[in-house]
Amino acid sequence: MRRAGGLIGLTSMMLTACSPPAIDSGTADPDAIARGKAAAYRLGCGACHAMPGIDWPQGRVGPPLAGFGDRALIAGELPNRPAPLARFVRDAPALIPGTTMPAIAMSERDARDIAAWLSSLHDE
Amino acid sequence: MRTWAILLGGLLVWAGHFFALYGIGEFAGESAASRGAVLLLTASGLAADAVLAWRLLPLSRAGEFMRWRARVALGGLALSALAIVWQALPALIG
Amino acid sequence: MTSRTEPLAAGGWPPPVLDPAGPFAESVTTLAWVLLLGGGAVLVIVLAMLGIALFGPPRLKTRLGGERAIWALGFAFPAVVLTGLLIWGLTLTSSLSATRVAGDAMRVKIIGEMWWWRVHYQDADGREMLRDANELHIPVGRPVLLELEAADVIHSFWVPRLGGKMDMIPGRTNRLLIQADAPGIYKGQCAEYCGGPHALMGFIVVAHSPADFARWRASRLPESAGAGRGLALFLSSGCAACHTIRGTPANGLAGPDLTHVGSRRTLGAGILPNNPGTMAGWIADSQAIKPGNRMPAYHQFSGDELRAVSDYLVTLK
Amino acid sequence: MRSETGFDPALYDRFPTKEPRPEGEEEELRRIWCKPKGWEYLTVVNNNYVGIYYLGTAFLFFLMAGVLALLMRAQLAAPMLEILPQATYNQVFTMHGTVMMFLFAVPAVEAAGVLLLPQMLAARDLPFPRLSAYAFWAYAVGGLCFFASIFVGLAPDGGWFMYPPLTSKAYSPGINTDFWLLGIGFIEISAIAGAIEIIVGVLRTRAPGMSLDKMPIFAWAMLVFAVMIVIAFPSIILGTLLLEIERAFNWPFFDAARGGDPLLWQHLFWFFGHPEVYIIFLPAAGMMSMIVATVAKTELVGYRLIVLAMLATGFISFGVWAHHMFTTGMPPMTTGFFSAASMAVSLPAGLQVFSWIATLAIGQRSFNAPGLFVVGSIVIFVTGGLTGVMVAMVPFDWQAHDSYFIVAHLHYVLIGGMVFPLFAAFYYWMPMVSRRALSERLAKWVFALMFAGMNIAFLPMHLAGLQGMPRRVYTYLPGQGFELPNLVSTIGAFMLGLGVLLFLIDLARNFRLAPGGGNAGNVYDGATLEWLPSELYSARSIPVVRSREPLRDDPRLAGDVAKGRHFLPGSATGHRETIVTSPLLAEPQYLQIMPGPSAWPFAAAVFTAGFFLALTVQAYSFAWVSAILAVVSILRWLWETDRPVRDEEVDIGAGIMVPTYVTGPASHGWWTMVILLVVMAMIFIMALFSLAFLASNQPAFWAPPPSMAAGLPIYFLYGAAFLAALAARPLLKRDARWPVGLFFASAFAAGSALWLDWTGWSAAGLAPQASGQGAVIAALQALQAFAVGTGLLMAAYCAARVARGLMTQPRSNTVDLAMLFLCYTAAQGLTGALFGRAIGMT
Repeated sequence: MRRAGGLIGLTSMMLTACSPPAIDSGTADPDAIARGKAAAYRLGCGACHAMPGIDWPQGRVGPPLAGFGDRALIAGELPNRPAPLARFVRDAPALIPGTTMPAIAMSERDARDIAAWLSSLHDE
Repeated sequence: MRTWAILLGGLLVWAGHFFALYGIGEFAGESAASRGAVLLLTASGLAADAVLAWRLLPLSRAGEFMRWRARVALGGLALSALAIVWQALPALIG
Repeated sequence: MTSRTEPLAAGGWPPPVLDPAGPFAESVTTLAWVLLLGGGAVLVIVLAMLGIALFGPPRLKTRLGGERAIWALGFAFPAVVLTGLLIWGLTLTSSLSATRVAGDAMRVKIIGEMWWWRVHYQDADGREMLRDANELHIPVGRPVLLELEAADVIHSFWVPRLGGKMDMIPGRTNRLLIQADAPGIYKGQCAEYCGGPHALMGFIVVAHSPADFARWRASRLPESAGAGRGLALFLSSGCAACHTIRGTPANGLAGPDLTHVGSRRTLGAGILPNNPGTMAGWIADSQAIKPGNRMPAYHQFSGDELRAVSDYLVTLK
Repeated sequence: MRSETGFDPALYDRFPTKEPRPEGEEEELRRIWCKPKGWEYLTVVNNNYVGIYYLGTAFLFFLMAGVLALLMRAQLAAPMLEILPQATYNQVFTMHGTVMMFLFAVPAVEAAGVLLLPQMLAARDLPFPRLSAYAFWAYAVGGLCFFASIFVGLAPDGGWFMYPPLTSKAYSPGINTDFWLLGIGFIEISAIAGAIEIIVGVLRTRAPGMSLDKMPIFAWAMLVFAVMIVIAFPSIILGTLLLEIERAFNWPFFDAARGGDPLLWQHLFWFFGHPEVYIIFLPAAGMMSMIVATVAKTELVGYRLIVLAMLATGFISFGVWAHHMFTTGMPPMTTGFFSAASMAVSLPAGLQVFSWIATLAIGQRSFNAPGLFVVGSIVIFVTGGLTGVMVAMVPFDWQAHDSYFIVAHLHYVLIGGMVFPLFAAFYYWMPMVSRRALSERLAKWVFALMFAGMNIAFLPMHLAGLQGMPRRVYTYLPGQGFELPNLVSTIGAFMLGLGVLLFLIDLARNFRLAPGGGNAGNVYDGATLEWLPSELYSARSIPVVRSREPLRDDPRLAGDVAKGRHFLPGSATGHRETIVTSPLLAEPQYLQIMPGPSAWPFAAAVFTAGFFLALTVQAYSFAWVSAILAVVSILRWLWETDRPVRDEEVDIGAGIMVPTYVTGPASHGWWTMVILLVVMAMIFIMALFSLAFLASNQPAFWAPPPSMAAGLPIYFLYGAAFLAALAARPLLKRDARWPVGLFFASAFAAGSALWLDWTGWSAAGLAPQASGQGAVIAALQALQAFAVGTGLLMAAYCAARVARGLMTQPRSNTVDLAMLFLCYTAAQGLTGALFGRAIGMT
């Protein structure tokens, strides 16, 4: 199952890589952004990442996520677009084998919401 | 000394009652016998309060200071009697 | 079954003390309401008297300004009210007292540690049946007799919606009755200051319907130790010195038993949701999440190894 | 009762005197009670100075502990902030509680007593001015060093209640905990010293005619306060001693694994800790009663009921300590006793509150600064009292205990019951010690900010508690609904802080120290004696008191007093002096000659504090040197006292002659020694209780004690020690030299008895490290050894005075006091030997 998901992820990443940004964070649904933040908190992403607007936890294992929307790449390897991001947060090892970030069980909608929220994070 | 004994009479009875009850609870534990002891102590505490009150009651007997002393003491006896009754309740209800 | 992340988003309203979920908490809630409303009423009365004393008509002022009023309001009135309250309080204390209840209550021994909880389920004879940590599973509608002990310093067990708190004191076994009448997850917290991260010493009680509870019990009896790279790393990295996973050589006793850690809803004693991500974060640097806790940060794992260990642990259902 | 001492009250009618006073009398008073210069400010003993120093230092600690509170509120303003890291927060909340309770509240009210009582009682000073100075300096030096521990991260972090085993060596290995245990040590000494001073002062130095029923209510409050300190503090003295011994020498008093019990600490701590709350509240309530009557421009309604309420509070507050322990698993009947007593203690509070309301009702309404704080205090205190009744209900307490509900409750009680009354008192009595009164206009703002801030800060905490927020948490997780109440609380706390800041500004603008002379005077029209025109010697002459509110009932009194028409219009002996009166009716008994300024109390205090602090940082040699220097300083200061006096009888006004020296039970020295012995006896009784408690709770660890019969030589030796000390006094009356040897005999007999006792226990196989029983038995022996050692020191001191010819009097107070102490030592030893053998006897 996991491997299959990974393949789908890779394929879709290849497809989107060639097209212009599908969703600009500025136009993302504000509800989705709010839901994404809540989901990230609920799932405890803070155990590894310091996240803006979430006081605790502020883990130091992974990179801090402030200004994530401005970054070019996800984990230094994938283009930073909402769609691959949504897949990455759900099942990182499938996209980047050898990454530290484990696959985390969440609904697809949670993943999309979290991606929307992360994409909305800009440096001041 | 006599003045202090009068002023503090009721409160001293209270103190004797309370610490005896605490001693029973702490060192003898809960049993029918200790409940009985609590009730016995309560009866004697109330009796002591009553005796003290009885001895104070003719208020008009003496001078200003002694009347004052007796009235403070009577208040102390009232408080003492109420507190003693309250302290007996755990042995009845508990 | 309630969502696994619910305990971290309880919201605080209505206040758990006033929102009981079982008979033992409920009788206290009734008392609490009477006390809060009655206390409020008395406060209003006293303030009204103060208002009369300052602004009232001379006739009322005169009546308030004598020893008779002082005796009536300062002694007689409270004496009557307090006598009633005292009788109620004593009756309730006696009926809630776990020292006098035995019956068919389920028995669980919970031992407070700095800063987490050991949970030992017992059978009717007090023999230990299974061990867990930081999470208590109970069937609804049945009283549960908790035997509370402490391994190091004084802690206090408190699940506001299920009952009052009871201290865990070294050298003593205290008893507390709790009961939940509806399935759900009930948040608890150590209430006695126990040093360091006392603030982050939480736990949860999971109440199941009787059928679900039986299923949960059954799922606990076989030990699903698993195998593979995650376990190998767990054993070779020193984790086993503190943690037990039954069915494997890991038999450390200092930290929580991890035999079923994957099925727990929380990590770090009731403070984090439990998933492979938070598990990895906790293993790699729990000090960033719960400063001062006794588990060191495991910086030596590579990303791949860390994932292997955390993926392995969450499979321990 | 017409007369208590045989004094004829008709003599009072000679006052005010009519004859003109001799020239230069007032100048002589002024010279004797002169102002200090330069370094002499360190050696002053006059209550006008020491009281101000004391109160100022206490207020400084209030400000510093308040800053700690604001830091905590900042940290808790939102979930999981890191303004204060966890370890720092745990130190800060521990220090906040400790400093507020031990370094602010008790010293502040004690300071108010030192400052106000002599004036209110129209005495020249408290009976032991050097003891006041010692109490103050020990507190100030030690307290400031103790507070400094927070700046170096060494502050205690076990909570102000210091529960073991968290505070035992295993879980608190650093010296932080020792800072608490030893830091509290000298504060205890200082509090006890002050309490002894206040008891003797109130009972023996009142103006002639001021019988108990005419005493200002504040004096009643301070009397009950001081007696409560004498009864309650020994418990914490013993507790801290035992815990420090456990930490230092591994004697397992509180270690359940070796027959100790952590609950023993909770009993010892709360037997002190709950009366402590009333110890703080009563003096403040006394101030309230004084202020409320003046503000309402009337007499205090229910004076008698307030006296009753204070006495009753003093008693019943000793029956409520275990309501802090309802969740420790005590059996229901026992919790019931404490629940009932906790209810009972609210009745006297009700009497006081309604007495104040009644006074306001018959009086005139005026919202001046003290008036505002009085009304605010009533509102806040009543709220705290009501939540107090709630938590006295055992089942409710199971939910509320150790939650923020309690934090709210205790702050309502303490702020309403102590802080607001103290601010009322600041405004009210400031004109007595300052050349300018504080600003009434600013006071409205100070009050508004403090009152609103207080409620905004603490009202939401009730909710946070019901939401399940526990106390003593350095942070909390988001999503539990704690965010809003905590944010509101933080805002309120800063408002409260702003109010206090505004008060400080006012203080800086208007406070101009004027001890004696040149003060702002009777701004609020108070009717008690502290509003007599006063100088450093207090009032020029000591008035005959004929009513409770003499200045209102006799408008000419102030003038007469200032013209010297009452008692002691000048100095009768050329020394500092005051009239000692009888305890009930205040009939003049004798003239006490008082010691003047001295550097020795200051030195003794510095070395006492040095001893405790050096012990804390484990500089043992420095500690012992300090201890010896402290003892030497105290002996040196005493050496100057109890001297033969030139005039045996003097005229204290209108031809009334009194002696200048009295020995035996009528002397104030005798009273003081008896009170000190009560303190020692309470410490010993608490130790005996500890033994019985452990025997009852840890029977498995109990070894059979040596037999009663084997103790016969011990009982005999203690009996001999008692008789030897007793016999010395009448024999010294005949020959002032050799019988002093009997004191040595007594001390040696007691020492031998102690040695025999200890060998008996050792032979029974008891070792202090081995079990709780061994530890407590050894602690009892250590207490006895301390008494024997002190007795020996006293014998040597008497011998030295005999050698120097300082005991020429047929009898001397020094002899009396040594006799009392040695008799007590023998009795204590005998009790200990019997009790230890009786507990666990088979």
